[in-house]
Amino acid sequence: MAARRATRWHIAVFLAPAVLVYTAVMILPLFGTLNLSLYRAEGFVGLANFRTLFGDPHWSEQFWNALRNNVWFFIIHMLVQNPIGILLAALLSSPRLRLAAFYRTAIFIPTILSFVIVGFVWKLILSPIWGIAPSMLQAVGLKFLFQPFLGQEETALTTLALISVWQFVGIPMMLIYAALLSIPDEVLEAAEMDGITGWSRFWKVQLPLILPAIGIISILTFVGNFNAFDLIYVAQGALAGPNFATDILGTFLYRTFFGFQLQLGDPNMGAAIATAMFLIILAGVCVYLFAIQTRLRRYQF
Amino acid sequence: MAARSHPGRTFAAHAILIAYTLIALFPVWVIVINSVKSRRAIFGAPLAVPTPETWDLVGYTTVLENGDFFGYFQNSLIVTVASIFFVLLFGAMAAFALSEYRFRGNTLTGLYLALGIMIPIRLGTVAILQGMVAAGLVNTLTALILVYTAQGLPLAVFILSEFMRNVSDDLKNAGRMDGLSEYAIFFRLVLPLVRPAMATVAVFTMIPIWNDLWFPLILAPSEATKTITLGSQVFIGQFVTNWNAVLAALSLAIVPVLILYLIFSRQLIRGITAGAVK
Amino acid sequence: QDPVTLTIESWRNDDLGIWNDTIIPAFEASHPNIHVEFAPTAPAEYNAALNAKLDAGSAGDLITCRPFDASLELYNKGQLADLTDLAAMANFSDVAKSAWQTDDGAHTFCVPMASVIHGFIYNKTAFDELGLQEPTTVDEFFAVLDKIKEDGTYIPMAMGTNDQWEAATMGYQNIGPNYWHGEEGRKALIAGTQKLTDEDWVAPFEQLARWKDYLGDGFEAQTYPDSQNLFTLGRAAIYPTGSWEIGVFRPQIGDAFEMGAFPPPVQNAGDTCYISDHTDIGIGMNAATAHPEEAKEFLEWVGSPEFAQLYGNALPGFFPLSNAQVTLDDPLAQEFISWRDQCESTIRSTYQILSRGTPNLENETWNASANVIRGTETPADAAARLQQGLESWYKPGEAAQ
Amino acid sequence: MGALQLQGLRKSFGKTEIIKGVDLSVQDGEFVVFVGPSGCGKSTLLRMIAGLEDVTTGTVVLDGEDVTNVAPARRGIAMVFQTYALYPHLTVRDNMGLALKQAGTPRAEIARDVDRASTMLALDPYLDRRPAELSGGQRQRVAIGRAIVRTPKLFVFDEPLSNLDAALRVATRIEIARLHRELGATMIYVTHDQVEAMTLADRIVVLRAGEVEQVGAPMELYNDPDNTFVAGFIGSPKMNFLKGAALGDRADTVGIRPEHLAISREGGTIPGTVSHVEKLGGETLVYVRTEPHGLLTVRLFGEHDFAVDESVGLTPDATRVFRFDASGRRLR
Amino acid sequence: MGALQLQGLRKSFGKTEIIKGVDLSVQDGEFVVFVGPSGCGKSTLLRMIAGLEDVTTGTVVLDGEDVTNVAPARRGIAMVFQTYALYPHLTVRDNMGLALKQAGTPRAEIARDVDRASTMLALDPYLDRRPAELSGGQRQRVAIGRAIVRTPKLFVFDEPLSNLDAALRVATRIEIARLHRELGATMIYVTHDQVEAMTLADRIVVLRAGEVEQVGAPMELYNDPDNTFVAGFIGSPKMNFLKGAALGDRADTVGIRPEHLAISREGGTIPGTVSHVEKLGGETLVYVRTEPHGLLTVRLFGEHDFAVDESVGLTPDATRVFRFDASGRRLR
Ligand SMILES: Nc1ncnc2c1ncn2[C@@H]1O[C@H](COP(=O)(O)OP(=O)(O)OP(=O)(O)O)[C@@H](O)[C@H]1O
Ligand SMILES: Nc1ncnc2c1ncn2[C@@H]1O[C@H](COP(=O)(O)OP(=O)(O)OP(=O)(O)O)[C@@H](O)[C@H]1O
Ligand SMILES: [Mg+2]
Ligand SMILES: [Mg+2]
Repeated sequence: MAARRATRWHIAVFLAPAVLVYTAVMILPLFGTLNLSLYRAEGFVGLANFRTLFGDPHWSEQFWNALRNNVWFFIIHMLVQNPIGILLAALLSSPRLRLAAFYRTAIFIPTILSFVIVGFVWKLILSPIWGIAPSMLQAVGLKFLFQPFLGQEETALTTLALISVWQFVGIPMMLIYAALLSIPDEVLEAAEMDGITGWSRFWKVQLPLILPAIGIISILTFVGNFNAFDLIYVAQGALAGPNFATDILGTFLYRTFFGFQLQLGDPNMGAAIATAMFLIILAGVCVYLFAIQTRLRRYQF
Repeated sequence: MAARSHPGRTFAAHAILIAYTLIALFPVWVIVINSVKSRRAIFGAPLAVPTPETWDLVGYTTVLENGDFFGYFQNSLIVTVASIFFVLLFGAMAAFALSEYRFRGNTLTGLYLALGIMIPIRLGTVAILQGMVAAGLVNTLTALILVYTAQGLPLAVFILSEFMRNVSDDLKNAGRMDGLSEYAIFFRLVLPLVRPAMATVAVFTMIPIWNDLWFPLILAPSEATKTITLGSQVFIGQFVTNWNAVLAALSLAIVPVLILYLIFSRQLIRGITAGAVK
Repeated sequence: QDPVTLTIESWRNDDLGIWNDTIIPAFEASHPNIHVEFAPTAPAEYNAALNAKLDAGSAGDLITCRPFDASLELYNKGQLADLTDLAAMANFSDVAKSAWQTDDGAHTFCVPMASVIHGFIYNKTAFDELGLQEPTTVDEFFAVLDKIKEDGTYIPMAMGTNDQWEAATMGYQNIGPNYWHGEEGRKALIAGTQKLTDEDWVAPFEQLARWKDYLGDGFEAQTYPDSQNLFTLGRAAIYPTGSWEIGVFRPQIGDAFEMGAFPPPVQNAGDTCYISDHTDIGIGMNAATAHPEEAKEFLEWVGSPEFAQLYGNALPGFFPLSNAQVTLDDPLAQEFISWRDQCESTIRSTYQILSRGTPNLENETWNASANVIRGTETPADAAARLQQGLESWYKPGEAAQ
Repeated sequence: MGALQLQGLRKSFGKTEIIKGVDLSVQDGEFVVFVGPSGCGKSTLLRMIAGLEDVTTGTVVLDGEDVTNVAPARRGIAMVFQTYALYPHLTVRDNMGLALKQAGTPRAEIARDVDRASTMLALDPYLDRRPAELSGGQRQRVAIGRAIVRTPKLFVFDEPLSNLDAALRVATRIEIARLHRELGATMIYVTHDQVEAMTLADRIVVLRAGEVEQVGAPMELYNDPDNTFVAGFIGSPKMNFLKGAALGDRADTVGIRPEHLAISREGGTIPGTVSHVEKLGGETLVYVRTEPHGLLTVRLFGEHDFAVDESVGLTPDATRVFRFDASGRRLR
Repeated sequence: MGALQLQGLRKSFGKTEIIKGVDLSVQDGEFVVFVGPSGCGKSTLLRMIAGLEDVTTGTVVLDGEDVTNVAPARRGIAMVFQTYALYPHLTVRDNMGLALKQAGTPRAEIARDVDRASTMLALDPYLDRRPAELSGGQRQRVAIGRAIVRTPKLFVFDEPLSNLDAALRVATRIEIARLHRELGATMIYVTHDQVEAMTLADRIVVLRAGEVEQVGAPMELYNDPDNTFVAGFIGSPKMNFLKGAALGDRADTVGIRPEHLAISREGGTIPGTVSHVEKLGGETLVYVRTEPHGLLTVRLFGEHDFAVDESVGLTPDATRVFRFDASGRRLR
């Protein structure tokens, strides 16, 4: 609005609590930590840690490997988790669907579980020894399809990504569901009168209206995946086996920053990795904020 | 609406939903049945329903005997609920400022508030712990609430500001014409109308808090302030894990979150049925 | 006057009951002025959590010490107090103390508590059933494995590579000392006179590569608890392991079958045998504790024969490092400790000094051992990779980096 | 092609019954207008016909087929919503063309139909805007356009012209009439506007509180209302109701329309004083306070000057009075 | 208390200028009606007055104070929105009471004011419903009620009666007039309804495409329009425009209102054939096709029968014709 307007203190009041708590408890400590990336035990070293990270093959190989794995992890989520989430939300939002609340809750339950249990139960299910999956496959005569999925370099990462999808599909589902519900009934009724029902209603009317929500889940998936850590840590350990096939940036960072087994924590190199990750994620978020979000049309209902 | 649903399509919808529900619940089922079996039976036949021979509540009894589980529950609940409250309140306020007003630095503030989701907060542990030591907050629930509030804010702001953009301007303007201050518009009009989004954010915020092990371990490990997740860790040993107890403890730990989830998802539905007009 | 409370930081969740029920009451009975609390953390988080708390100043008074560098680092940062002058230190041999000393041996900062011994536990009932004897040489060992495999009732050996550390710790470090001649090889490696590519160091990998055929289906995805369960449920005949399992297995197996143990087989009959008798747990004092006197009082007690006796029997398989004569009740534990008399003892090859840099030799060894067992890397390649990684930062002779 | 029967239709929201048994038969090609006070259930009834609201009891028969449980999309009905219900994400052009596109109509044909409708509704300059950038009247026109392009067998319009200005209203009204003639489609139309109702309808259905009060051709209702409600509702300004007793009439209530009440400065059968004068240009409304009939309205053609508080006399046109009994029923 | 000056107001959306320099002075206590074709900027102008739309250039002065940059909440204006903008989560009662509650009015007083407004608007049975459960007209009444209870110094109404039925419309119109008299508040009112405009307004402002065409009292505009636009816009049905040349008149265009055109079966200065007859009850509209003037509308009082295609003659009332030049300007 016009520049002559009196200072709008309420904006500051609205922002202050969040900004204060967040700055004090999160940003200052975190940036204090990232700052460590410019130091070594002996003092300020400029970008030397980054030179090591990207120049020393030992470090850079691990970094690129983790990044590659991470990208794959993210792709699986985008291709599997989000479409399934959207599909489920679309089904759940059909008017007067019986048992909708039950389905919604049931599908959301995995999201509530702690990683410890998720890791345990999926290892139990996929275990070649205790064999829920093998015995079920055997029951349908597909035993030959079974492999020790978590133990093979080719399958471990994808398997973990799918487990993660299983666990978190509730999140896109909830967000999309909330977005779908905020579309006014009358618009959907108008579509119904126009003969636009079922899938075409979804594609032509609902989907365009929930694009901003889809944008949000995409960026949340991106950020979440590039920060992911727990599931892999719980299932495969900090060394993200087999042979680092499931190593993603989060596990690589954890191992480096906090140390693992005999490897001592190296906050400086850890901070360098964290900074690199941060920049990658920031770049992604900026692309979203400036290139995508501003182009998404929003509709007021 | 009875007249409006197609039997075929409804059937397909149910088929897909039931199929996915099975996929979602099967592992949960495995967890639950195994939590009431003896250790041998868990690994001997993980899929089997407990029989009189394998029925064993040792997990639950161990859990209840070991430490003050109800106290842990209570701590977890206090921390989770208080954190959600502050995340929602502060987050919604900031989201409102960002989505409603154009001011210089709007996008930058938004970006600043989003930075937090890009770096794992664990990295700031030492500085956070030092701060808490200095403030005398170690081994208090307040320390956890502060950290979780800060941790939950970025996501809350991000999601809520998107949803707040959908609230009709005419409506807010009607409020302004009615003499409502910006605060009143926020609290009386916008908050109730974004209730579904608030419920969603509450759920997202709640889960990592409830399941977090790290900050309780660092900031509040004392017996009086232990959370349920931290309490369950006792059973995870170096060489052997008491799976009966872990399964029992974590199965029990699902219940309160599930209840919270149900409460919030009701809000979600209620927010919707309050219904927007035009 | 109220008793002073001391808190112990530990990764030994498993021992919570033993401390609360046995050890602490025994201490408090003789030291009414001190109250002790045992506050364990899940082992995976222990190092990270402890470091954070020490940095911020909120850690407990007594710190359970990991062996070698992790604790040395804390000492160097001034977070662990120097305990060289503790009277009880006299009760420990230099080897026992070596895991918690500065490289020059001048300062000791933790009281040694326990070591663990590697070997093979087997299902004696199954062996009897199949008419098998404890193998003493590698050939006998594989002959036994072949027989079990042929019979088909049992999985010959319980081991998985999913968690990687089994392969390294219970495989490589278990059988390795027989090839590299224990302390001799280990010291030579540190001194730079031997390399990981030398025959003595590649050979253990070669043996590991042969294990693959005797492991259960899908061992690639088999985790450590899976292996434990395979053995305790009686589905596997042999279990390459460490002595700590004794306390774990006893209650789980109950009367289902009888266990036996044999030390790692030697190459040729009559060769000197070597065992890994690894110094694993110590306890030190937080330099910032508010009650140094009381903490030292406690540590003195931990160094005493009374503690050794209590601890060794409460935790069969964790062997006290004290010079004091300890009588162990558990026959299997007795069996393990008896190997100290027949064989030469050594500690794990990667623990001292060699895992100080990046790449970390211990972690690399986990990875390499798992790869070798899975057959995705040849023993020679694995050894070459380890050596190359080690050379990239380790210059023998300038040990203290 | 478009004949509609409603049989015993009822609808309740929770415990409140909103539609209380409606029977109605609409001929193929007929133009039926629903009128009635706000909240009487007109929109609800339309929505039940369209299939958007389920029927509590009763049946909807379209072209001889019971469609009570048929999905709205399959009934072949186009609807204009009172709240427009435009697709917010589509341009005006796409809003109008979506249904055709969905039906697989060739592009060129869609473009032609949309253009025709937009020209008719004066929407050409706005074809590429989105609903949020339109004025209220423009939105309403888009909603009408969306229904028109589909040429279905039955149209239902819910107050389609209420936000249009007079000129556009007349133009659109005439277009709808033309459309009706040309397509021969059946139309059901809700309006509050007397002129629309009188000029468009083949038959008017007067609803009150969920029930049909009277059905008939416009002039039939005007000249022959069944009861005071219909008499008062049809015709604007509203009919004057006089007390029969005071006039020496056998009827309880005597109705006389404002246009049938003569006013003069001297004489007249009912004396009164002028309370208020409204000059509308082409006509003048004089409100006269009388004893014991209260305020009566007189409608005069052209401009007339009356001073407030002037004494006047009113004379009803005896041939145009309606007589009602105490319950409001017409005495014929 | 409520005097308003608009000085050189302009407003652009992006590159399109919607309001193109409006100067207007509204007296304290005056009732001003904005009329104009759909999309001409009436709502936008109202929103600028209310402070909801920022002003591109120009100033809004309220009670002598420049409020151009004052927040809407502090201007003391009540507004009825064209889209109602009801609070969906609040009941009708709370929708109406919110402003008072916010102002700290005592409960009892709020209840009283809300009750009075709801009675006036016939909303009593709906006080505890939420907007989604109301009919279109009921929603509109709630929106009006919300403005009324606040008794501010300036009201702005955006087509407040468009969804109401005739009876309620008259009743509410009269209530608004009464309110205006009683409160002495200034009111600005947008409508498409000629009757509302003519009866309520002290002055009517005719807008076209963001500009003021003419401002004046209703009968002034009716009897003395400045140009063809105003002449055509005020009065319904619309004025007939005849070609001056064909009538032998010096003017380019001659305007004559439908009510000032006599029709007879024989004679008449302009011959034509009946194209269409609309009977509205109290009046009859006859559409006559003529050469070269096209379709002319004749408005007759009472009921009249004309057969389609019947030949008739039309005679303009010479005292009531308006003459315009080629650019549409009035020739006086
Ligand atoms: N946000 C916007 N962006 C672009 N153009 C707009 C926007 N809002 C309104 N307009 C345009 O401004 C013009 C004036 O709109 P306004 O709503 O003031 O019209 P109005 O006179 O109230 O019409 P109606 O009688 O139909 O309500 C219209 O042509 C409309 O399309
Ligand atoms: N969802 C609902 N729940 C409860 N009552 C409802 C609901 N929808 C409508 N009503 C009520 O049903 C009655 C009829 O509503 P409807 O919309 O059909 O009226 P209408 O005749 O179209 O009125 P208007 O002319 O004002 O648009 C109204 O009293 C309204 O309050
Ligand atoms: Mg309606
Ligand atoms: Mg408007």
